[in-house]
Amino acid sequence: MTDPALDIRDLTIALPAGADRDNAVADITFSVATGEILCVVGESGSGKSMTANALMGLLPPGVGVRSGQAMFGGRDILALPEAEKQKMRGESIAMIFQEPMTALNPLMRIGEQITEVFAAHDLLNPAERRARALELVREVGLPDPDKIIRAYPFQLSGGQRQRAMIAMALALEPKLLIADEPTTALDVTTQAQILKLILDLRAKHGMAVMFITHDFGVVAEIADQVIVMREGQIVERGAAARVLGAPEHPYTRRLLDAIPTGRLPEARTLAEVPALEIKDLRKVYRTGGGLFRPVREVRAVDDVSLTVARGEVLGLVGESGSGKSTLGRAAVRLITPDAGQVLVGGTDIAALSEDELRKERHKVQMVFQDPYASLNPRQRIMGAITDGPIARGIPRARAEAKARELLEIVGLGADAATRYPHEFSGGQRQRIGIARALAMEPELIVADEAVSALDVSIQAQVLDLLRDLRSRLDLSILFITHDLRVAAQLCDRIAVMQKGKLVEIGTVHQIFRSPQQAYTRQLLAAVPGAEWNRDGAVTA
Amino acid sequence: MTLWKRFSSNTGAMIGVIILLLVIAIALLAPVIFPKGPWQMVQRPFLAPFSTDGLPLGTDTLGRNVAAQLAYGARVSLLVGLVSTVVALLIGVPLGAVAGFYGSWVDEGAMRFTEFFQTIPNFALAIVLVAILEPTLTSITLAIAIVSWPPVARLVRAEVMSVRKREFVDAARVAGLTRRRILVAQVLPNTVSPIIVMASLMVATAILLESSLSFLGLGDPNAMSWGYMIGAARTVIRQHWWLSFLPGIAIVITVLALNLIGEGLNDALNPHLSRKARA
Amino acid sequence: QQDGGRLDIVVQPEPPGLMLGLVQNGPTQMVSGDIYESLLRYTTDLEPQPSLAKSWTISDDGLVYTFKLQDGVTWHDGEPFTAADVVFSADVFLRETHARLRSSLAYVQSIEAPDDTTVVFTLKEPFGPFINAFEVGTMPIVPKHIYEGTDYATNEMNATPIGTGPFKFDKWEKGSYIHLVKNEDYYVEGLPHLDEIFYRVIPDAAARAVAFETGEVDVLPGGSVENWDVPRLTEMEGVCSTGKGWEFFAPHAWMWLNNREGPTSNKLFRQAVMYALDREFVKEVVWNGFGTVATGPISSKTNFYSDDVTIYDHNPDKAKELLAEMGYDGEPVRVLPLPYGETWQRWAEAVRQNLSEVGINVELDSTDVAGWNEKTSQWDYDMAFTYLYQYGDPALGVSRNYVASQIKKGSPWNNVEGYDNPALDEKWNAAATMVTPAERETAYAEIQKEIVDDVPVAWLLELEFPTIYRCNVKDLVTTAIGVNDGPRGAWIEQ
Amino acid sequence: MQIAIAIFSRLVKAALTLLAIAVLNFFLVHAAPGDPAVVLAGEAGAADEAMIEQLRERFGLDQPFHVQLGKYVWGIVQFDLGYSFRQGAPVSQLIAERLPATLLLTMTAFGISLACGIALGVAAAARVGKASDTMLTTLALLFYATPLYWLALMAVLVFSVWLGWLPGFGYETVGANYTGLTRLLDILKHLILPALTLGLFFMSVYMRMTRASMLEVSQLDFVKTARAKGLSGPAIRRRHILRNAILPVVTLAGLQAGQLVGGAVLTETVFAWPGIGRLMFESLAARDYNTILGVFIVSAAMVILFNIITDLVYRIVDPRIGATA
Ligand SMILES: Nc1ncnc2c1ncn2[C@@H]1O[C@H](COP(=O)(O)OP(=O)(O)OP(=O)(O)O)[C@@H](O)[C@H]1O
Ligand SMILES: Nc1ncnc2c1ncn2[C@@H]1O[C@H](COP(=O)(O)OP(=O)(O)OP(=O)(O)O)[C@@H](O)[C@H]1O
Ligand SMILES: [Mg+2]
Ligand SMILES: [Mg+2]
Repeated sequence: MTDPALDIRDLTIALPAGADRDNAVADITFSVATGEILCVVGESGSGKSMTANALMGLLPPGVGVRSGQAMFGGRDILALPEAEKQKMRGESIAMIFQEPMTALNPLMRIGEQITEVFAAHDLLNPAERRARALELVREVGLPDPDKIIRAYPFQLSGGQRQRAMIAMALALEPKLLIADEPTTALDVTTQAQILKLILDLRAKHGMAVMFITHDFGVVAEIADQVIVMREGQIVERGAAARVLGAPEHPYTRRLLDAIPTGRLPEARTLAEVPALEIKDLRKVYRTGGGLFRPVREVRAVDDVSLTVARGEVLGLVGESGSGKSTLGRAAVRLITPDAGQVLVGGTDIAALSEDELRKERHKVQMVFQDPYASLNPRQRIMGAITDGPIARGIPRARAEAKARELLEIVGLGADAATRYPHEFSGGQRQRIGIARALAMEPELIVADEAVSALDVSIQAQVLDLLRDLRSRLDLSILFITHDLRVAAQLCDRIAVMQKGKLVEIGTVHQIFRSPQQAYTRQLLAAVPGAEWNRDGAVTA
Repeated sequence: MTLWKRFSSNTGAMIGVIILLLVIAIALLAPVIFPKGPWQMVQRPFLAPFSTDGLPLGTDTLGRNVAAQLAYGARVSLLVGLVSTVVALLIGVPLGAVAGFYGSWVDEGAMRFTEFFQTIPNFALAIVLVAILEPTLTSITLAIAIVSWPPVARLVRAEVMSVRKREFVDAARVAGLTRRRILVAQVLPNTVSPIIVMASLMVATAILLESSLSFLGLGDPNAMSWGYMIGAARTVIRQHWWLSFLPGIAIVITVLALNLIGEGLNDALNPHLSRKARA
Repeated sequence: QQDGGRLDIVVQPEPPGLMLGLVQNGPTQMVSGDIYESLLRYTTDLEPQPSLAKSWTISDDGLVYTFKLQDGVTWHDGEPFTAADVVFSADVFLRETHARLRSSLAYVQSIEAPDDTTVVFTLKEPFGPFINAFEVGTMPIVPKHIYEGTDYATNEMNATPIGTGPFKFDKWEKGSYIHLVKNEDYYVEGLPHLDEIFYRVIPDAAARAVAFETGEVDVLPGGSVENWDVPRLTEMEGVCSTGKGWEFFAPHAWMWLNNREGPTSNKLFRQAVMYALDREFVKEVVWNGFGTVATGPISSKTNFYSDDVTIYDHNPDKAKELLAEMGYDGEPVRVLPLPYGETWQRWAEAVRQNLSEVGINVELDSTDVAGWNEKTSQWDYDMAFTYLYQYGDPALGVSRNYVASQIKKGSPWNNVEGYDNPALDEKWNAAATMVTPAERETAYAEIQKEIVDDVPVAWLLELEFPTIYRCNVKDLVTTAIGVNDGPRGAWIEQ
Repeated sequence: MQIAIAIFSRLVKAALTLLAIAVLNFFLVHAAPGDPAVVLAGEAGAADEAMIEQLRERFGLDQPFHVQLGKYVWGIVQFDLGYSFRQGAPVSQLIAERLPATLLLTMTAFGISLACGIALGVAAAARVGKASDTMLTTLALLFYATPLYWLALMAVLVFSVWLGWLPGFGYETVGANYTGLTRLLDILKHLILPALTLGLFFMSVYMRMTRASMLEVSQLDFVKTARAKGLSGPAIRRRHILRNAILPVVTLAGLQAGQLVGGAVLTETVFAWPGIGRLMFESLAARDYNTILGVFIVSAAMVILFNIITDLVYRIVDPRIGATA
């Protein structure tokens, strides 16, 4: 290790009384060298963000540094007075945040937000600031810099916003850049671009980077050094290749195990009988359109046809906004398509009236993305599961018995029924969501990003459950995801969508081994750490 | 339980609760403490507070017991405040809920209707309504309710619109529940927190509104209220200022208490805070 | 007497208009009494004085009234004033617009102007009170050259009234004030003394008191502040007050008792009400000692008053006895207060208290001025507060409240209680047309004795509205209508 | 261009709304018991059937209800608010005479309350949890809870009667015939007490709202971004938090500014301020239908006008609005 840019010793950050533990991090020691990328990985809540915030002097109220030092440029930055910290922020240490959607002031032009960095440190005159901002915008690869500078955040896509954030962070050429999960909210292709940008900039400016993530793919892509955190402690550290290749700590191993590997499952033979047939489906969203306003049209699903066979898991992938959810929601008739048919067991549910539909509802069920939002916080689990069957006319007692049984099946235990959603963790809630869907005895389940909101280890559990159910109950599943790795784990076939169109459909092996379309190839290439897996095998 | 814990750890809110309970107790016990009622002329007029035994707060322009008037006034003020709020909720919640849930022309119609009530200044509308219906406790309460419901409808509409977009509503639809059932059993229960907060503040506003109407001579002459007391005493404010001061203080304290409670509820129910506690 | 200066007088409420021929409500009379004039003025003893008429004679049979008019009178716009204006006003204009005058004009055979300065009124039959009909609010003389042949109500000149009076209209800032300026061409040498008058509109009674205290206004005409403020204000240094100036009106307050239905249709009940009321208390506490407890229909301030009647003192036991005798079953009665401010409200509360003490079930109705007019004129009440002016003579201001011919739905200024006593009706009518005052005196004494036993209404108080003013304002209240035409001779001591 | 179209469409909608309001109000006002003819006749101290009939005919009250309504609405369409028979003048003239005073009072109160409310709200939010914050919020709560008219009475008592500093009522010194600057100062002096009493209530509303909004916005992510840039606390509050926090305050203020115009009845009464609120109240007592309706329509127009202004302000402050439109 050469010349540590940042050297942290015995850092302990205290949490306020009543938090889940006493210290966000306890006695951690690590350093980052100039020009080096240090990846900090670990489960949610392990204290990654708190460490970063402590370095910036941006700890939330109630949370404070209890002990330890952080030597940076010869000074202990934790002990600086607030005015000094303020001067240091942006100038010597800069930070980018996870959510590009909310991390920018919605009411301020991008240019203004960049020039503000200079203003905050009393550097340059206004004209120079503008010129410099323009340069920065160009440097982070934003198209049409003159326009971007005058744009408001809402006029930019997520990736563009994240670039703008990076431009701001780089404005004063800091020695240390802290990135707190900067790509988690972006889709794969955009994520790949941002990672590349950070690597380029590191090479160009030679700054130290502390990169927080929970995605080992990302780690494999960019890390020089890695530290693994768990419940406020560093459990493992070392060079990236070593930690990924030969993890020592059981926790690291568990984390790596939970990662969906690039290895493809055995192909299965599929039944001939279709569970779901979608024919020439089209959905156009019209927004705006007041008395005198122009109507904006989005062709969310554009003439898509596909079939899901009984017992098959069909993966639906594509970047954000490609129409995956729209298709999935049309399949359960949460939205009414503009044209086309949705045949479930031979009935076109897209053409049914409200009342007829209610009778057919049970055939197709859905598991939703957000385990927090998809359960009514004011309803007990029993109610959530039995509402549907009872509405269908099943006697309450039988519905409840069935619900208990299902809760056992998804691994929660029957007594979960009397509790409220907030008493469960995310993964448990997603199991409840699955139980709810199963209670209707459906022929098909649409799972829209059903595991995206979950931590890797929990994700793995839910995927196991789905796989198990698939074989036990002979379910058909339309599995919507933006994560190709996950799709590879579970699906028999994969359909790729782009801008409302179905680009390609084929078995997992076909798609991964010999993709036909350029877009599919592009998507596969964008998967972080695509060329890496634990066994060193290259899948694409 | 945790809600109550969070609420009770808020000093301001607890002070509010205690004051309000006190006022309610006085209101309920008024006939016991002052069996003669508030209208009986018991002594010389304009006795100062603390000057005469048995008349702790003195007498008013006609020699009536001010303490008794305050106690009975609490009955009327609270009654008007509570009932008008309940009525306003009964109008505003269903209207806002239906508008927010069904959208399109139902929403458009409901909102135009609401807008109509919002274009006439509240107080002016209340005055006209009381004049039309003639001032009785019922008509005053009704008038206050009629001018207070539009914000409720708007709030409920906004809440319902945001809850409607939550995934559990989709889940209920997929489960085959009817729309009405979804609205009543799934959506509405999730809007109660802001409604409760708003209601506590509405009670306060209603008390102020009643007193303002009373001040303009549009009170019910058979109901002793705090506003009536101030209105009646303002003509002697120069000689006997306490006659308008005491009921004024009573209003201020009660409204203050309700506000403290409202803010306490707001803090306790605030989704931001509860989300933080969850993370 | 000194010339010059300005007077600020409170006017409450703001008058709806200033054309006195069209609008005769109190505030209009107060302001326009300086702009318009009639033929006569009256002393506080109700003696006629010259105004536009410099002299007059009444024939012995009481049928012919001949007026000689002042010389050199001009309208505010410079046009000469002549007898033709008087004939036009009385015979044409006011017959159409002035309901109260119309009932007096019913006795008039003809009105003629033999020459420019003489007007002759010839009556059909003698009408004793006719000499009291020439007060400015009763018979304002309006300019013929402006109104003849036009639609009076919408004549544009209504906004800028033209009279012959001592002051001219200058400006009306709606909601704030009305400004009158001295009529330099006034026909009485040396009058008026004042340069200008501001009539100030201040809607809140407390604010009016403050206005007086802070020196913003100089005169608070009767009724413009609440009674509780009167002692405080009059005790201030340099402040005077007078109860005079209301003799012509002699406001008389009572409660109509609905004679048609309900408990109030029972004479015993009505008598019980009279005994139940503590009118002394109201006078002392609610009216702060101002006024006199009324003994009957006629005010002690006007002619023909008699106190030889049954006196109803505060006697709850007697009231209870009477109620028991009639068998009152507790049927609730509604009391309608007069919506004229806190004093009246307190009064109603006191009445409710008095009545409930003897076991009468009372509920206060409440409404605003318009509602009060509606309810009383539609007879929708059990007991209703009111007060009426007597206009100097029982035949003008009293009998209309008790004779059956005046039972007319739609107006609150007649026999609203529905009292129907044909024997008495005859006596009222006879008394009006008797020629000598002595005859009338006995007739009215008899009427009073009888009617007081019947209690058609519950007489309450002869009201007194003290005028409060700064002592350096002199000679303001000299006539029977007080401030209404007082500024004509008023002056300010420097 | 887009804004122009938006405004135009809003105006069309507003006109229709106003017409609907006129009709509904017509029903409302005519539902009140009492008859303007009886009131007017009553005030004269004498009346008979014939005279009342005559008055009713003059007021057009003898016609069937739907004819009256039709005539009224037809008048409104032609921008004619009708004629006040009681006051013998066109309603538009009566309102025009009173409106400036009302606008002066309410806009001053509004301006003061908005400016001070926001300033104090920002100050309180910056010191959240400290003693000065507690003091400010308590004070605001107190003003919020105090009945307006009571405050007004007390203010007159103290500042006008006891201290003699300020005139306690009225619009200007009557008969002083001031002109130019002196007149302006005179009016301002009269304005202070009513504007302050009216303003205090709203000031506390805006302050509480600003404070809450500031605190809420300061939790948002972009504030952290701003801090990470090294901006100072005041700069963050001014440039980032306030700008975002002000939006809900603007919405509320827009709604209230319009309502204020017709809703200052109490203040106008206590301070003898010659505004339209009082005109409405007095006309109501006299059942001067056309005048009441006129005031209602004018104040409804004000509410709508202010809503449009609010939207425009919103567009300026929040660039996202214009884009989605
Ligand atoms: N404002 C706060 N007040 C109290 N405790 C907090 C606060 N923010 C976070 N914590 C707690 O601090 C601990 C560490 O949180 P931190 O945000 O650093 O986790 P993280 O590793 O960044 O997780 P994630 O991957 O979910 O972002 C957690 O136990 C969390 O509950
Ligand atoms: N309710 C709606 N109104 C208008 N446009 C919509 C609506 N829902 C989706 N869209 C648009 O339709 C397109 C497809 O959206 P959809 O949600 O189906 O994409 P997706 O593939 O599920 O994306 P993601 O991965 O982000 O969930 C997008 O451009 C989106 O903006
Ligand atoms: Mg984090
Ligand atoms: Mg989606």
